[in-house]
Amino acid sequence: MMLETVIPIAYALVALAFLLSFWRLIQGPDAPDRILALDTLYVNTIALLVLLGIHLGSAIYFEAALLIAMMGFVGTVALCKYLLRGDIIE
Amino acid sequence: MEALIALVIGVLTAGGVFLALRGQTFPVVLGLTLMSYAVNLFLFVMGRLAIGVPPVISDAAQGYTDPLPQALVLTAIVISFGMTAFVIVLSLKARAELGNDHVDGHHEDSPEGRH
Amino acid sequence: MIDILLSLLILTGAIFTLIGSLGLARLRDFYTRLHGPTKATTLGVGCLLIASAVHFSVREEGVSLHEVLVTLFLFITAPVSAHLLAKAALHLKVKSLAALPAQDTSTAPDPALQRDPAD
Amino acid sequence: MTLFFAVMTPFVGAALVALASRFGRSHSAWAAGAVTLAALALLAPSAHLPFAGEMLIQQRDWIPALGLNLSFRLDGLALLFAGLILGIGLLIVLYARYYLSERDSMGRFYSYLMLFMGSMLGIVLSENLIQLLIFWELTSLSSFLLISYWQHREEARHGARMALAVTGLGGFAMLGGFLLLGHIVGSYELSDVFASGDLIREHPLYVPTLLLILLGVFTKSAQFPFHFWLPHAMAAPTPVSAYLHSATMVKAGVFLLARLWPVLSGTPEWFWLVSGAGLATLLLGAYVALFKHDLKGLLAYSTISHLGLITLLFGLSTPLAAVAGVFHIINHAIFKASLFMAAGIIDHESGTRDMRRLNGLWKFMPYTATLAMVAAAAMAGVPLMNGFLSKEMFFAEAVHIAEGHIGGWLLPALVTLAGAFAVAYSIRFIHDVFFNGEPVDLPKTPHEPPRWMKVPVEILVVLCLVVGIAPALTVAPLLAVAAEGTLQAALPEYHLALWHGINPALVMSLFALVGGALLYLSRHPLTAWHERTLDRIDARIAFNALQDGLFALSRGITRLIDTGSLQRQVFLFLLAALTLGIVPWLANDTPLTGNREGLPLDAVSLIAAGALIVATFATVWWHRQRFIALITIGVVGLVVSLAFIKFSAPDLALTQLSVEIVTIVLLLLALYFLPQQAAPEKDRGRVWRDGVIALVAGSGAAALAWAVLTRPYDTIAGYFLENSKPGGGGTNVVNVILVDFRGYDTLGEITVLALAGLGIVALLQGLQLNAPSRDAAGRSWDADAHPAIMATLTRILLPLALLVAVFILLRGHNQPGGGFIAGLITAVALIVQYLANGAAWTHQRMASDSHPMIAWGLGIATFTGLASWAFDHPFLTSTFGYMNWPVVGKFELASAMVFDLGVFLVVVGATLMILTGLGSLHRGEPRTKEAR
Amino acid sequence: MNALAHLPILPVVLPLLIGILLLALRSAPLALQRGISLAAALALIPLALALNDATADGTHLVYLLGNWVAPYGIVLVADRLAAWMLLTTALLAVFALGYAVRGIDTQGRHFHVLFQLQLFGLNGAFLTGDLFNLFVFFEILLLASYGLVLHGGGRHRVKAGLHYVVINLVGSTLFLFAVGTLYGVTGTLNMADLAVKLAATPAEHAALVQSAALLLFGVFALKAALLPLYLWLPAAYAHTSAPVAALFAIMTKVGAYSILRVYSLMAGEAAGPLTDLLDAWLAPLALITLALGMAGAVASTSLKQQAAYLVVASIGTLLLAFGLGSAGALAAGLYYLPHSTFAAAALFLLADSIARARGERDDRFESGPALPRARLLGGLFFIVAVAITGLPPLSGFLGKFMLLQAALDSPLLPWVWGVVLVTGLVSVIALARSGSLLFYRTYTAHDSAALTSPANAALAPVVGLLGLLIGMVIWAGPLSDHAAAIAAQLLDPRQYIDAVLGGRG
Amino acid sequence: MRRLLPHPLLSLSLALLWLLLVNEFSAGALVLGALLGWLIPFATSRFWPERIRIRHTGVLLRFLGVFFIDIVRGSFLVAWLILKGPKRLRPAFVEVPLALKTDLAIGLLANTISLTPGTVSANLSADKRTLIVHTLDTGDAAALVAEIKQRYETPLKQVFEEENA
Ligand code: NA
Ligand code: NA
Repeated sequence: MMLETVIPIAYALVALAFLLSFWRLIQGPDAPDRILALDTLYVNTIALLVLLGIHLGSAIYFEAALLIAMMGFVGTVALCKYLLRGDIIE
Repeated sequence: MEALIALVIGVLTAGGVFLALRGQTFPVVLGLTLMSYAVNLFLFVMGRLAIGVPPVISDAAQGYTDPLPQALVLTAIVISFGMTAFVIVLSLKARAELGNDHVDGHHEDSPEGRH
Repeated sequence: MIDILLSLLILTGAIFTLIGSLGLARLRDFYTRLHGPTKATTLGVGCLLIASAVHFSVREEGVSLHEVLVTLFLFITAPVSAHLLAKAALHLKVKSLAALPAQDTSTAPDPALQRDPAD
Repeated sequence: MTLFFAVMTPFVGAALVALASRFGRSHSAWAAGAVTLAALALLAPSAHLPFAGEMLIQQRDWIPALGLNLSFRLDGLALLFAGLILGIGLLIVLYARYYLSERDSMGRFYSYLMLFMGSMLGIVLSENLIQLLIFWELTSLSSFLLISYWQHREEARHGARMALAVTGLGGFAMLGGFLLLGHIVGSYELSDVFASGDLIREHPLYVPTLLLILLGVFTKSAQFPFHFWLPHAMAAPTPVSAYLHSATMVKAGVFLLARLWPVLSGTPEWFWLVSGAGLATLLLGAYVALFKHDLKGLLAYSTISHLGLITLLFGLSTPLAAVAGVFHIINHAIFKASLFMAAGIIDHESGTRDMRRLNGLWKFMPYTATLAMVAAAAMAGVPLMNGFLSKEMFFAEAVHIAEGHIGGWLLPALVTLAGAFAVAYSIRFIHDVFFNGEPVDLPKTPHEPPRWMKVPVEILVVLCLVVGIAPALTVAPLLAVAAEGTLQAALPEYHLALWHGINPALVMSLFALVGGALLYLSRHPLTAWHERTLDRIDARIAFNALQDGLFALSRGITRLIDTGSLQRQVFLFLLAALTLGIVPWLANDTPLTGNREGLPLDAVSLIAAGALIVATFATVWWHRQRFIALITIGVVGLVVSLAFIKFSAPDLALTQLSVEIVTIVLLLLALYFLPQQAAPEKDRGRVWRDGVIALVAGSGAAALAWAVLTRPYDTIAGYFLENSKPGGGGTNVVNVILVDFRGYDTLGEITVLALAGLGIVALLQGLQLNAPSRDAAGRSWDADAHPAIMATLTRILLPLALLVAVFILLRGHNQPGGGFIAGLITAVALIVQYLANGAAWTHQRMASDSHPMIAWGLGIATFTGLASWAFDHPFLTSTFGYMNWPVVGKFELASAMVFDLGVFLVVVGATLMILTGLGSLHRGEPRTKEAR
Repeated sequence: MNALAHLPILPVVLPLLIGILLLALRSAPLALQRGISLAAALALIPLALALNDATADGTHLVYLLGNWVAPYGIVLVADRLAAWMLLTTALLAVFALGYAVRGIDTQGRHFHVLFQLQLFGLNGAFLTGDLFNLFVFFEILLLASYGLVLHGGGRHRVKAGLHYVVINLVGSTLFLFAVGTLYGVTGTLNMADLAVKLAATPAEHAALVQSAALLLFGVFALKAALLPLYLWLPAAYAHTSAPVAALFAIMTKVGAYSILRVYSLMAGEAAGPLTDLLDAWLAPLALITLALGMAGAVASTSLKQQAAYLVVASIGTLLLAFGLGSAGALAAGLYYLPHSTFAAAALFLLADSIARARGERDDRFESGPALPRARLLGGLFFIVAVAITGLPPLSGFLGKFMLLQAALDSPLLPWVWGVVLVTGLVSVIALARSGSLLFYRTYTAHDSAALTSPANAALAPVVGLLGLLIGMVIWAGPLSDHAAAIAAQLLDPRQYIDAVLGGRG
Repeated sequence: MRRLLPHPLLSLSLALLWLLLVNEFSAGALVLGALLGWLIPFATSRFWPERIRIRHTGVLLRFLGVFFIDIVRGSFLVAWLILKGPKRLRPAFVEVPLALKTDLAIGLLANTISLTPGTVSANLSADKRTLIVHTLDTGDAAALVAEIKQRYETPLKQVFEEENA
């Protein structure tokens, strides 16, 4: 089956993406770089979850993906707002 | 895999412990957060590791993981969230009352950042 | 046939995801790094989500389209995030390969908009 | 229970007396007198029993299982003491009425006096040793109150505290002694104890028992080296001194010697300890008394000396010595009380007690002087006085005991020397005060005291004479029953008479009289020598040093341990935990690794774990650059969620993700008011130390996890999996556990969350913080408070997010989700509105007070639980059913879902409450122009 | 089910409901809120009495929450010990609350809600038969206590509160590690079931379960303020408001209770690898705690601080009794427990009145103005001091007497006697000094208007608590018999296990 | 009507999304979706008081087509640029003067720009008249501005802002 070869490759690619994003997060150099990297890590994680869902044939990972999309956004917004205004709820 | 999880728990605990021993409130809060990650993971894996067998009853399921630790961790997460929130606000209160962010209200260790 | 389509979608998705992160890692200033994750990664994950929708629609009875929701979500939020990040970077004067916009009106020290420094 | 009531009368009386003082000063004196008489009246009907050779024992159960009963005994010894306590007490009541001045509170004085009287009575009438001890301690407490009566005087406060400390020490020791005694005998009842004399003396615990009890006795009776508190207790009003320090409290110690004499005496240990202490005290007291310039000081040391004498007599262990001891108890009580009262009169009428100023008072108060002279003569042991008789018996016993021993002359010689000093200080008491020239600079012109102040002294002085002249007609029967009560056996042969012929005792008495006169004549050089040398040795200095040492040591220890440092507390706790966790592994040779098969490792897990580990290190590394640490800790949370997903725990992952973001928002809110960066730590040693303990703690946690994960286990989980659907009506077992099997946990958990919200609201009240006007790099903030693009687009997200929240809430019972996650999603969706549009804008659009939501949520959850009572089921019993509606079709309704709705509301309410509370912290209103 | 069948849950549900009600009524007139709060606290007394009565014959009332049988569902177990703790708590709560309603409750927000939920947490902890549920109720009572300890705010209070909160958060983490490990080995959480499974633990797990059980002990020791984990207590208790400090007199007892409950079940005589687990630890540590607590009491510079250290010392005494472990010692500890709770509460409440009466001198040990109503305050102080030092004739003496008597059979006898007797003496010396400084070494105030004369109503709770102590003396016979009965029940865990598992164990 | 059903379009979308969410197209799901589609906009109407009017549905559909194509195009372009290497890039900030007035339209434009080839909207001026756009690789700034205005702004203006449809 084709999927069985493709999915491991996809895993590898996404994992590599995850690593690269993480590298940027550690590397910086500026705060926006790190926030962007964290945001990207969230999206990479969604990709991993979708792959996991297809791989294991389970829909149970969907909500997690949905939530990551939502929460990742909120986190990014809050972090950026902090850089801009300090007071995030004013 | 078990060794990796144990390692992760160990690292989280170590990081949490180290930060919890710092002098300012903020790292202490971070430390408590790391510790709660550690203990949540720990409590969770007490049901042993299993992949692809969530505790949701269905005819197609090949097996189930132990649901009880999961329920316990959920409770623990919520509780530690409440606790963390409280300690964060308390650290602000302490900052206002003590004039600095040292857990003991000392001045010598904290030249007040750049505020 | 479906397998080929699925494989294609999955591979494309994974590759775009990777390229997005590659851009994040490789490019040389914050503003250029911003492009990769905003576009390539979003599309990559979009592809994977479509693959998932197709996969579950085919394998189980009934259509599985809830993945659309995640995609929708990402497409609404990714540009907002990017915008805020760029705005923050501009505010912080993060160094740029391109010349920074000459006079950013919104961040100009307009006395009426400034907070009282005494507080 | 007449004895019980007799003992209780003064205690109840104490309250009456205090009350009576409200109606007038002398009322309390009358009341005190009446109370004393009442107690006497209660005893009177039984007083004849000892004389008839009978003994009265009255018992009532109190704590029978512990051998602690209310039990009272009236035998000869008890009768003698009860008579002394109440009789002299009555005289003291009368005397004090005139002694106390206008400024002194009568009610308080008499009230304390009654407390003390009751306690003393309790001691002497107790049949149960522990009960005796209770009263014993009460005498310490009430005497503290009496000594400190003039509390504005420093010496009164110090004297009282010293007396309490020393007698308290004795009391605690005696408790130990009595416990041992009770342990040996198997009962605390004196009757049983008396029946076990041989058992006690031969028991291996005899010596510790004896030591502990003697410690109690010696401290109470001011025996060397615990004698020093007594002179300082003279700071009390003189009636107190006359009562406590002559007739009663100090006699409690010798009473106990007498009481336990039948079972404890007769061993070498007893002999040496008791007579040794007695002899030392006798000599020391007599010697020091001569050199005291304070009238009461002289009497105090004299008292010490006489107590030493009595102790010595009991120590000698012969029945005859014991009889002499009892006799001297009586005589000393009579003459010493009268002397104290005389001293009080002198003090009262002349304004000083300093014998260097008091001279020639004979001219001013001849009558008082006459009384004092008779009493002093009794103290000196002059023939025709009661003191002479018992001292004769004492000298005779000293000679008798010493006979046949090598160096046998030593004891008679020493006691004669003590006698000589007693004569000397007695002469001084009279000569120095009433004669010896003219008074020096007295505050008042002395005169005779009021009539009724003299009466008590007169009575006592008459007793001195009557007993001294005609002992057989007066004191003999009482002495006989008291001695019988002491010995708990037949009396030895003895003869009470003024004249026994010329014998060694008489010779010793003569030597003492003459020697005393000589000592007094040579008092000036002796005083000079004394003040140069021995006077400087003061046990009080040692006591004070000891007490100061105790305080200094305590402060030192406490400061050393309790530094008020949280870091130290956490450190100690971790150290304790590590010790507790590690010791079992050292004590057993349990293998760390079990024999369970594990899962294979995969690359993605490895990468994720690697990222988590690096992110953890990064968080630690950057904890001073706080914003960055927040980002790295975000990665940690993300990977933990991933692990939950990977290992089949979707509910956990969802929860962790939501909590993670709310926490980050919280931390950001807080960070705004905290320093953005912290200076590096100066103390490298601490960093290393913490690093090591962190490493050990981490290794410990990892080892624990490893040890469990490599071992197989049996679990109750199967029950949940089997019963989730049929019993709980849900297929998501985790959720069914949360809302059903362990719904009680969840009820508690949402209470915690509600409490967090409420606690935070309470904390935030009045809390205002200065908002920093610049960021960490010194830049002013961006002027755009609510970027338009974010504001607009996030509004679209609100309904979307709410839709998702409803979805998660409704499906929770059967699929991953539930009230908690749904609540967090809702809260986050609303928080985003705050982030994008500001608090003012958002509050125009929704209720800003979350209290009702929390109350509703908790209420719904609790009432769902209570509803099961209506169906005769325990709290939180759930029910579910399947509905079939037209169009809609079949769907499930479960009470657990209602419970989950309660959870949802609490989560939303509490989270909003916390976040918005934090968001409105900065001082005053924001000064930026509102965008809209 | 009849009404009696729901009895075990009532002391838990009642304060929860009242807490919710008070939350809903937060804007209602203050008098109404106070009335409801007080009435609810009062109502706990008959409930607790009923539970004591129902369990007096040795019955274990087992309440199956959600109607799930043990060990699967959570059960409440009311036995003699639980009922005893509930009664102590209820009595204490009434007096603490009675003091608070005189104005302290309005110094911050939500006092009554927090107070009721604190009772919810306490009662829940005493009744639960499930180890994880014990954790949950620990957290409830802790979070409520965080709110209460900080009630009113102020520099010292906030600092002490911060320390209290953080150290307890670390403690909670350890709790979870320990519970997790126990579950990981035995697969169960019900304490009775745990006892059965642990007793059957094979030797190859010995160190693992011992380790977990000892970690759990560490958590309880922290709550109980056992050496070296008591450092949070003095500042927290000394700096919080008086009624809260008074209520907190029971907080350390929760730790002591847990030690008793958990280890009487899990580490008794036939407990496999856990047999007599705590023997090597508890009594020696308790002895040092007693000594160091007393050192702190001596070194204290203010009355509240001294009271706090005396609490540490009393916990030393209490845990010493539990550590000796014999029937007699347990009974002594169980009799001493309410005594030390009430005595400490009385001292905290009285200290507050004294501090107010002394104006700006507060409760510091330094010469101050002559107090208004000095006789009354001084008299009460004297009695409270007698109680707390364990002098006759009050219940503290009887408790210590029982303990010393019980120690006669212990190999630690010389240590127990030495430390208990010497610290007893030291406490007398320390309190005599305090009383002397506060009441005797006074001067006439220039501005006596600045001094607050204590109202009768403020002293009534102190008198009431002293009344309880006197009651404990008068009825010492039946009470000590009951304490012995509790001890006997604890020493026979089989009864508990059978009652909970109904033969399934 | 306006108060009872404040956002019919939103209600419809939500009902549709509900079906997607539950991944089930049963009558029950439809009923519940409709209910929520009504309830949620009703409950949140205060957050979104003004009603969104869509004037030219045709224009909107055409715009959406362009938009989706451009997303794909943009992604490929960015991917190519990333792979080509960082040194070849010619990044620049470009100011786009805005004709749009409403926040919603401006927001949609900014989002569109960020998702489409080589551009990210970086900042909106305080007066909302200028949008600063960062481009990854551009030769002619004016051409880019023109393209943005023509391709995205004009249709958006027609759909959301033009009076008298
Ligand atoms: Na003279
Ligand atoms: Na769930």
